[in-house]
Amino acid sequence: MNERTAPAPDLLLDVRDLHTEFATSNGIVRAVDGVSWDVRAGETVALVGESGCGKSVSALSIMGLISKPAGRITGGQILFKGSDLLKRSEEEMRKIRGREIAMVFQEPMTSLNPVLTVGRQITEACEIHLGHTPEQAHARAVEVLGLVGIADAERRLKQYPHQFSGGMRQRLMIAIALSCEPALILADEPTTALDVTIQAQILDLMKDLSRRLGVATLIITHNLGVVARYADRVNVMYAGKIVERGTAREIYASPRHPYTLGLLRSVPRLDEPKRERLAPIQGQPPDLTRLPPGCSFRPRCGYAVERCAEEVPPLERVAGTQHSACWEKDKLPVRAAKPEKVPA
Amino acid sequence: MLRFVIHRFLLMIPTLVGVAVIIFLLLRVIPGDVVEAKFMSGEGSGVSAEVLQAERARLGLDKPVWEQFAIWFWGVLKFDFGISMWTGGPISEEIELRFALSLQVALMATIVATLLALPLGIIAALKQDTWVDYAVRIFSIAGLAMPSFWLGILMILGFLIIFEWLPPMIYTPFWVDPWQNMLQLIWPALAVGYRYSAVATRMTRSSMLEVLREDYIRTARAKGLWLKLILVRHALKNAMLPVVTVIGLEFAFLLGGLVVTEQVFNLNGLGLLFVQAISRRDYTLTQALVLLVAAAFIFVNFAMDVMYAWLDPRIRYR
Amino acid sequence: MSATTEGVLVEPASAARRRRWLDLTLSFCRRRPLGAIGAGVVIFMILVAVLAPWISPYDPLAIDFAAMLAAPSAQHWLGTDAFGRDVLSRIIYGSQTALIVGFGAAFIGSTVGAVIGVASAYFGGRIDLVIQRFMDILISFPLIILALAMVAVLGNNLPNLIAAMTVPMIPRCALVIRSSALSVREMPYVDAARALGYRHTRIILRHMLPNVMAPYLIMLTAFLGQAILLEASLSFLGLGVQEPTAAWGLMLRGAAVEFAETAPWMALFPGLAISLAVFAFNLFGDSLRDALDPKLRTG
Amino acid sequence: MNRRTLFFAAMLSAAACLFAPAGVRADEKPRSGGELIFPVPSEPPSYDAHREQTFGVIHPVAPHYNGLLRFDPTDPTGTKPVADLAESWTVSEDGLTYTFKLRQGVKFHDGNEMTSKDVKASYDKIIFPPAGVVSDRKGQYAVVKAVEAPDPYTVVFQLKWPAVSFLASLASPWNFIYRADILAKDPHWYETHINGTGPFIFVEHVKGSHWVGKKNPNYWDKGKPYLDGYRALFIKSSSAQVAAIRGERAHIQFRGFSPAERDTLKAALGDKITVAESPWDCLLLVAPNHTKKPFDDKRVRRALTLALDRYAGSKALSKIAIVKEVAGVQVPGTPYATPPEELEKLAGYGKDINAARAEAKKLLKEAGVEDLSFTFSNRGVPMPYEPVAVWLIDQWRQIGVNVKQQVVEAAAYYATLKKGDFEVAMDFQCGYTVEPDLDLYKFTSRSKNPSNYGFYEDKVLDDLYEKQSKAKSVEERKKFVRQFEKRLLDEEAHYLMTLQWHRIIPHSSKVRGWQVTPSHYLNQMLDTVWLADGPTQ
Repeated sequence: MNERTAPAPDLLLDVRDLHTEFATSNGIVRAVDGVSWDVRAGETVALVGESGCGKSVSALSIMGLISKPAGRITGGQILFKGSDLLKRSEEEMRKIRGREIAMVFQEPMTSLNPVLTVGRQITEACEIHLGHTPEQAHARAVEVLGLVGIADAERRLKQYPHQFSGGMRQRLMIAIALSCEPALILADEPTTALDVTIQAQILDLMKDLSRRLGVATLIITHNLGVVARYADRVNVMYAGKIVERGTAREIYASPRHPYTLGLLRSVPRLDEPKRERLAPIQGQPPDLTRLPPGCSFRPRCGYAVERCAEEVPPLERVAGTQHSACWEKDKLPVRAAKPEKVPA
Repeated sequence: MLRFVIHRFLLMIPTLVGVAVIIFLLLRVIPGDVVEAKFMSGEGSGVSAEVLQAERARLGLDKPVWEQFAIWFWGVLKFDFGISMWTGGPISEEIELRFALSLQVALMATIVATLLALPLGIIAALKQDTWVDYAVRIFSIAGLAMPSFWLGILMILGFLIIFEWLPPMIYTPFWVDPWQNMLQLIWPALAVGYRYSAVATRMTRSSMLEVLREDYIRTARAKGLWLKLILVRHALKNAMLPVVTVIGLEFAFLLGGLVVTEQVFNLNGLGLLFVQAISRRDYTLTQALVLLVAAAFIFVNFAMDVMYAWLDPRIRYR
Repeated sequence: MSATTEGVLVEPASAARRRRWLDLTLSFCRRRPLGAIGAGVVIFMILVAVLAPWISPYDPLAIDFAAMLAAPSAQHWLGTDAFGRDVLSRIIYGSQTALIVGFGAAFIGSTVGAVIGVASAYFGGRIDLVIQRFMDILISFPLIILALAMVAVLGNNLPNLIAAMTVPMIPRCALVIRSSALSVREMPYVDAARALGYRHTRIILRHMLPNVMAPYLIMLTAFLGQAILLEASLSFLGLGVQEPTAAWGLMLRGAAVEFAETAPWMALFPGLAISLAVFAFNLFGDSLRDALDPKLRTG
Repeated sequence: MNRRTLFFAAMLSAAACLFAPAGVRADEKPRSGGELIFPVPSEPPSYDAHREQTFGVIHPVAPHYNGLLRFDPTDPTGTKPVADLAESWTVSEDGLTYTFKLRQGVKFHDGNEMTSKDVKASYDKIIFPPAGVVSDRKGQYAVVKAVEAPDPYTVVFQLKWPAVSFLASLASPWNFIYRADILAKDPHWYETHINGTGPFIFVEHVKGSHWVGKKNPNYWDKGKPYLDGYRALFIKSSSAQVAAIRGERAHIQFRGFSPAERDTLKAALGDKITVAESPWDCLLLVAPNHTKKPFDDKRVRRALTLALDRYAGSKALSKIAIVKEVAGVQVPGTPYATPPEELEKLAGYGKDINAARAEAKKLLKEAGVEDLSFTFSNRGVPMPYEPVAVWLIDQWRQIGVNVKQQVVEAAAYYATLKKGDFEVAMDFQCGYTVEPDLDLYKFTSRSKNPSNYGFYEDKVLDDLYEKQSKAKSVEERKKFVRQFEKRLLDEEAHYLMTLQWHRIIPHSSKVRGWQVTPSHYLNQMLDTVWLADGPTQ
């Protein structure tokens, strides 16, 4: 699986063979099971998969926010700007969180502290990481509110989260993430909890900010539609492993893993002739404590062969930058359609 | 906010009136009355029925119940609780000293409970499912399990046998002699405070656990804040809301509900007065006491709601 | 996964169900050792109460003036009281009183509270407001007055004692259950049941009550310990069970205090029994709450 | 010497060895000074003893007052009336006129002189209370026709018929002498104020806390009181009272402690504690309700009394409860008490308990209630009601009678008794002095005596009561009292006696000059009490 061992200096974040486990009452869950991927400065990378596939855990592992003692990282490296985050002390990690790597969470409704003003919640990180005085921090807060498109900043900063709508709150979360000018933002399902119309606004905002400020972004989502529009590169995760990776264009054009294919088929598309119905993936996401031998996706896979039950398929190059972990990757039907919009 | 406060305030009124009506009727349903309790319990018992009737008339007990209630309630509205049917002295005079004592014990016990509960509860939550957590939980559940009168007996015996020392017998108001006052009241405050800390500790722990699982705590951690700052600024304020409620309500309970402890520690407080008043069928005094305790309880409840609203902007701006 | 290894006589579903219960129990013990200890003590207490006539060494009521105030010995493991009655036997029989009163009061208190809470939430509006005011009144009424009044009006026998003790429990339970029931009320199946024209009682009993089982169980177990303690306090004040019945609070009263120095076993052991019982119930109740309260669910 | 004084001399000689004079030692010279501190388990409802019934009034308030007569503070039986504000008295030959000469120059605490006008006003308030004024003991003075004050230092009581117990009634500790002028203005004034002639002046009463009196420097009995003052602490819990004595924060509690408390104190303080004991003029009775079946059947009532092993009970219960003496209708050792040998002849007083119980079972069988079970209503006061009830239930169990105890809260207890809403109930009687007129009245027919809770009519008993009251000699009176007792307890078994209360006063050895008596209402003026020197306090 360690298909790449040489350090790549241009990488902002390089996750190598990461293993994260959780001890539950039903046994050990390998939420992240030997995963490698990377993010370059300024680019937008997507981590895609159903809920429970380990994508959020990956992000939390990077932040060092895996809840102990149930969860722990059992192996691998997380190289940020070339040095391994897993070797950092808690205090060193604290200095990186919010300053170097910021995070935007899925639930804007609950991720803001209800009893503190939004001003307080934006300024505190600057005060701690950048040593801002309250005045400087306030000025910065006004500035970032402007960046995320919230007008009337002075007044808004004195308000409490419940006085903002969902979309506005996610803007606030982004503002908080931006406040210390981090190099990388991890956005965990940033739009899932929002109305469809708001979703696009938020994603556009993020894309725009990322480009303007040169911040690298990791978007974690289950929605390939989102990926297609906003990500440069895509990693598809299933049951704690990466099953396919490539540029957004590659993956859209010709998914080389049955799971990716299934994901794409379950997304409604405007550019295709009306189908009978969407084709959701059969079956349930697997129980991570009782993974079948061989390929984890086999029980739900329409293309499974005997070999799939015995050997775990490795992640191998298909074409270009595209990799897939499927024994039958070459026999999959080629998808005869393009994504709605190809990222520039 | 103001509308909220007014609304809550108005809701107190029917409750208080309900308490007044119920206690008034209840006392009159209980067999025996103050005149009997007073003149039919001693050695003489030679008091004739006419004399009893005359005494009832003197106390206004011969009037129809609704009229008695009207007279009494009209007085209450003017903050005049009347005179004790047993001693003939004004109610305020009967209650004054006892109230001071009970209030002080309640306050001290609440302070003891708070000082124990907050640190213990927070530590237990932070170290959930470790031996620290278990130790705190066992300590606090033991406090709940031990009958306070039993604990009191053990304490008094301990003083006597081990130290050959005894707390003062008679209540000295704090402003008269703080030292004597403390020497007497610190022990019941500790015994009761320990017991009530158990409730508050458990509430602090579970509330803290709940808050620590909140998304905004994760957000705060993701911002790279210091742990202390997360606890103090982000967790505590939210976690304290239910804790403050519990402590406040316990305080209100303590004001009127320390009957057993007062007996064990020989405190002449409201609890004892309560028992005496009802066993003497001192209607006016019992009514005043019930109303006082209920009002304290209801008011604390109200104050908690207002404080909730003040601490939690979601309610304030509703 | 299948029943084949269990033998043909075992019906697969019931075996699975049994194993599920076993699994649940085992996992409860593993994850909440304190709760398991509490449950163990509670079960022990129930056994002692049920088996009292067989395990108790003496008749708990038998006065023996020849053995007054005897210290713990081979004859009387925990000594005797002022009437020469065996303390151990009285503690054993006292567990019957404690359990009857404890379970009786806790069960009635939380059940009535639950019904009122659910009804209050279900009907809403003015009925809700009135019920809430009434609960406020009950909750702010000093318990001791209620107990004294009940006992004075009705006389102090066991049923009246239990009734008096449920009074403060009902409003507390009703408040908690009401808030849970409020959210259940918004569930589509309740709307559906209403639309189908089911009677209110049927909807409340069949649709609402089962869905507030978790808070109900939590309140019930919390009340168990409180009820035992309350019974002891009331007995200590002379408002509870009466002599010569064996009851723990009663054993701490009168002579136990007077002889506390010369015959400390009279006060010590019943006090320990009360503490242990309440401790166990609370330990169990606490862990159960942790397990049932979804907000606190870990993992 | 007239007939009455002879009478009392005879009574005194009859006092048996049960009573030991204590506290007053002839060889000691009383020391002046010091403050006597004593817990009082009850607090005065009002300050007016004429209307109250609790010792909670007597203990803190009595030192402020005098009566016309008092009981001799050195007499252990508490039955000998002596002068207080009266200096001397004479009784007319027909026994209908009592003339008292008052002391001169006695001053109230407010400075006014006490005269016959005040004595008359006080007794008028007790005997002929104006409308709206409660007098608790009015009934005891039904014999009084009029109280007269012919001159400032003479008071005359005119009686309707000769009453052998009249002097004892005048020595009642409840009959404080108040000032006439104040009573005239407001008959309720004394309910909330103090103004007497007594050895101590009122200082303060803090409700729920304490009562303080200081020495009256102008007290008429020169040289007294010895104490500089006293402090009554209102402490309800008996363990706290014990603790107070034990911690030497109080000297004495005048009502009484339990045997366990006595032993604890003695063990802890040794010689620093002196224990004074006496039979207590309080009797625990069992009242079978004659209106409820099968208690209308005297066989059943007799069975209940036969079941009681009083001697074994006395031996055991006296270690754990404030009861001791096996008694009939009079406190053992007092003039009219039945001697033990004679008492044994009554049903239930025999020494052969097995025979008695066999007879009890036989009686129950005859009455057709072999499996008798009933509810025993008890007064909601722990000591000594609870232990005695436990004992009773056990005793009855031994003749196959199954009894459940129902404890009735103290205040509702009389309502229950009065309504007859019980099967068998605990009843009690306490007196301030042992005197058949006062003690036997309770057992006369229900129709003339509302405190008969057996609900029976018995003309024979009523007749015997009249006869003893009007007896011409001690011996004659004794005879009638005996007959009364036999009919009440044996032949009819209207009431069952359990055991006589027993008063135990363990007090600081420093307390001198105080004599224990059968009544906790007596000897509370504290004028003769003094504190010996000691290392503490």
